[in-house]
Amino acid sequence: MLTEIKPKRAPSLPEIPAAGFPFLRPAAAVSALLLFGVLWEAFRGLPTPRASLPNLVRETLPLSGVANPVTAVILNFRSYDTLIEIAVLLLTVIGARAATASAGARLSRSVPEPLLAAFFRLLGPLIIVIAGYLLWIGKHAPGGAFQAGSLLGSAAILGMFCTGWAPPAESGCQAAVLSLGTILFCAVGMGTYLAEPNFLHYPIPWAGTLILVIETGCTLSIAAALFVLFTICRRT
Amino acid sequence: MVDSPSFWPTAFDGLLCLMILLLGWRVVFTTDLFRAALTFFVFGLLVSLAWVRLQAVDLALAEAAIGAGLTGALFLAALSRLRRSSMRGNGRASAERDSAEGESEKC
Amino acid sequence: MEPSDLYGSVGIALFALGIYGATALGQFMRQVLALNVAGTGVFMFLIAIAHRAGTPVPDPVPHAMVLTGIVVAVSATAFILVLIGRLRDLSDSSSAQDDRDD
Amino acid sequence: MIELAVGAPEMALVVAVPLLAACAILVVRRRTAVLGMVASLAIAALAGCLIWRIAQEGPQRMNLGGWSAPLGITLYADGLSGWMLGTTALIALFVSVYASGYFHRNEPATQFGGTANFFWPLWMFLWAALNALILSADVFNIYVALELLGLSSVALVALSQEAPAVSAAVRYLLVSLMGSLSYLMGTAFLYAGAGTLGFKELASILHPESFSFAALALMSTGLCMKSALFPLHFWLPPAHENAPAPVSAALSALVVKASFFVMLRLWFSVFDRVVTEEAAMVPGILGAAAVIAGSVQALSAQRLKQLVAYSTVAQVGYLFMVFPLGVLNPSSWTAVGGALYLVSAHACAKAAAFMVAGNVLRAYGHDRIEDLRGVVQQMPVSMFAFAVAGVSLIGLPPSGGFIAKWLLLTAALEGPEWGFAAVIVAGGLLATAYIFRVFSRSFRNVTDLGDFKKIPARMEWSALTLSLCSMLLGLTATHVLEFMQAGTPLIRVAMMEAGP
Repeated sequence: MLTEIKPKRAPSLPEIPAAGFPFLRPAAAVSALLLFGVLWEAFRGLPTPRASLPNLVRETLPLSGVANPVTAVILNFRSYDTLIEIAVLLLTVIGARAATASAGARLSRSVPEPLLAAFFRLLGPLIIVIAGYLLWIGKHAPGGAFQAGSLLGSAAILGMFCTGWAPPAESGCQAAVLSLGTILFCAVGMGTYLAEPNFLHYPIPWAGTLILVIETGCTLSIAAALFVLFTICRRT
Repeated sequence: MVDSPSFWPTAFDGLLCLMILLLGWRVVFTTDLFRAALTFFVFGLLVSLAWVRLQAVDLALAEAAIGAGLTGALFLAALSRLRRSSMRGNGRASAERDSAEGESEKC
Repeated sequence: MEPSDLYGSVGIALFALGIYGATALGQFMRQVLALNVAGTGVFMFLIAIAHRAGTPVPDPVPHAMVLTGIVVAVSATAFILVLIGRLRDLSDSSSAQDDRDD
Repeated sequence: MIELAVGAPEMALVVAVPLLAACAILVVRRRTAVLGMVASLAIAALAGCLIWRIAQEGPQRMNLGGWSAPLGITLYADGLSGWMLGTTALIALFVSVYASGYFHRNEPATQFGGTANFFWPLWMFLWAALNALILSADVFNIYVALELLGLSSVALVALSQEAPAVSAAVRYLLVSLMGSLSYLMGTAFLYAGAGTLGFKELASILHPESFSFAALALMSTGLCMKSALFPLHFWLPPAHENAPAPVSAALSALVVKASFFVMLRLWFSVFDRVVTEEAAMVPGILGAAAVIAGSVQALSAQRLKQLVAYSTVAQVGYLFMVFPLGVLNPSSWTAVGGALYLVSAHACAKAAAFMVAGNVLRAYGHDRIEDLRGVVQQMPVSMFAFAVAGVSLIGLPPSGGFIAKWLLLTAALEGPEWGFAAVIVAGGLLATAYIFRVFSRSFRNVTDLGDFKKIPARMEWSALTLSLCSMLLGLTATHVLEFMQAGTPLIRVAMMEAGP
């Protein structure tokens, strides 16, 4: 394995505080109650809300390229957060892979049921259409890359159970799909330097298109990441 | 009181909050992990219902799909995996329970 | 009582409950479940805040924060579940190794 | 008011380039070490450009997406961020060099062909997260960056796939997630009360109110968990001890400092008007306790890596003394300068120490301190590096550690809190004891030297270079302190000076 050779029977696995500290539970219970009390007091004592930022979002919405304020915040006003978040998702897949790299890559294949498989053959395309619709509608109404991506990911998981379909082995192609969202995001961010002096600064007439491009990439990456994480979680 | 227009919504909110708290409590304090995971799934669905009440439909959608559905599925997958692994583990004669064994108990 | 006050308080309660579980419980899996409960509490609090803003449409900024948070939470949960499963395998095989050596 | 130059492209590139590099390495899947080294050089060069710009033009601000602060996210870089960024780049570059030897495919201990390939993308994610944290001026963006940092650190700890490492990784991840949640709840309270997330806007709105105290407590607790401040440090030694050596070096040198830096920013700028002297005593006293407790545990450590890991717990303690020292003495720059100096000096020294520990482990197959006899004969370069790093950890002149502790000591003696001065001196004595414990064994000459395996030269030389850097820091103190003060409108001291 990877690290240094350790003495057989590793010296002692790190002690957890739960084992060593006899009053842990009562102490934790008292602190949790205290936490609740203090936070509740603070919540009750909140000043009247300032509506300045929501109003600012509403006023700037026409410049963002989309009509759904949440999508505007996620993919335009605070798109940098989303870039890092997509990177987090990719990172957890890589981390999960790295942690199981030396484990046998056996996946207990589900036995395909003919009835379920037929059912999925009907359901599968429908789910893909719905996901595409969610992605598209995100510009105007509730929906968007995250909902569409998670739906696609769940569809893939369902398909795995229904049809006994085995996920493709690790490859450069699979890695490309996983990192598509991050790559597109960074590329668009750096590309906008050509037009504007800021990272991720979409030129206003292009904003809607660029957001849709990024969202499509993110949908695929989110679906792939969630599906791969699930298969690694299930692996024996 | 019952006639006031805000009675039924408020009563619904109160009931929903009570159920969410109760289920959250069960998730934390149930010792059976399978039941805890299932409870977490129902808990997530109720939470997404609460978010619809708070006018956050897209988040309710995401919570139902990701927070409840996918997280619940992940827990169940991980649990069935742990169970399989412990069945293999119990098959062999382990005379002494050393630290590594203690570790696997902790999972 | 406004719904946002009610749900905000529930969010705080879930947060405290989850933090208690994550510190006091002895099993990794239960700690992870408790952390998920705490996370849901934080999200619920944020959505209550958005509702509280007093505008006709809820404030979209906390909504964006929650959407980001949900994805981060599920990926972190999946990762830790993979690690826990791996730990189980490793400790099983290392004690099996010891049995063979003895 | 200081004029801010707008939109230095390097500010976003130091985050985007490592992310793209990680993706490229994942997709190409071949020659990962070469790609990783090229990317490391590029990121370090970008960081260098940004630092040059700060030194020439003053602080930099970038409104990402073209949206200014309440609506969008702002990146901000002043002397302090530049200093952190430079430290990160220096250490990370040498960690890359070291790792290219450690994970080399010709290494006989390399049954890990597959996993070594995972090191480089994860390492790029870690570097991106560090840069993002240092430059961010938005409380929620910091939450996302903290998650990226925590998850990539955990993934790197678990890389070895051995039971102790994976177990440490699970505990680390649990603590890290709990810390992030606590931080996020604090952010929620801040937003609920102030209606904005940007540093500058928050600093002008926040007053001593119940919600700002709640936010301060929640965020600080979360960050202290991630920095392993004393009672919350239990996860650190196992994680840093069982990780592969280059990972331990990066975690101890950089990762714990990043969350400390965020806390420093929050306390001295965002919450500037909220923090009280009583509140500032809490992290200070915990830090003092950490110095003593960490050093004592380092004294009784059985293995070299364990000793170095406990030493980190102690050194993090010094950092947190800056809160009482800075708050009690608001007009003085000394404490903040000392803490930032310690961040860099300790980062160089600790990275070098972990690299040496990794070399010993690789060469002998163990790192039990009792059995280190004769190491100096066989690994003179490594042990010299350890000696130099030890001098800086103890804080003897002319090392960077000396300057840092001298500044902290001066700050402690200026105010009424001389107790902290006593702890600083005691910590130095204890550090002397645990460093010399290693040398009393390793200098012993023996004739039968046991199994010894040669290790790549770059693993020894990168340790030596870093330890010499920690020494060099002691000689350039005046320039460094001047650079750090380059326009710090976010820091309390500068606010006081700029005020009427």
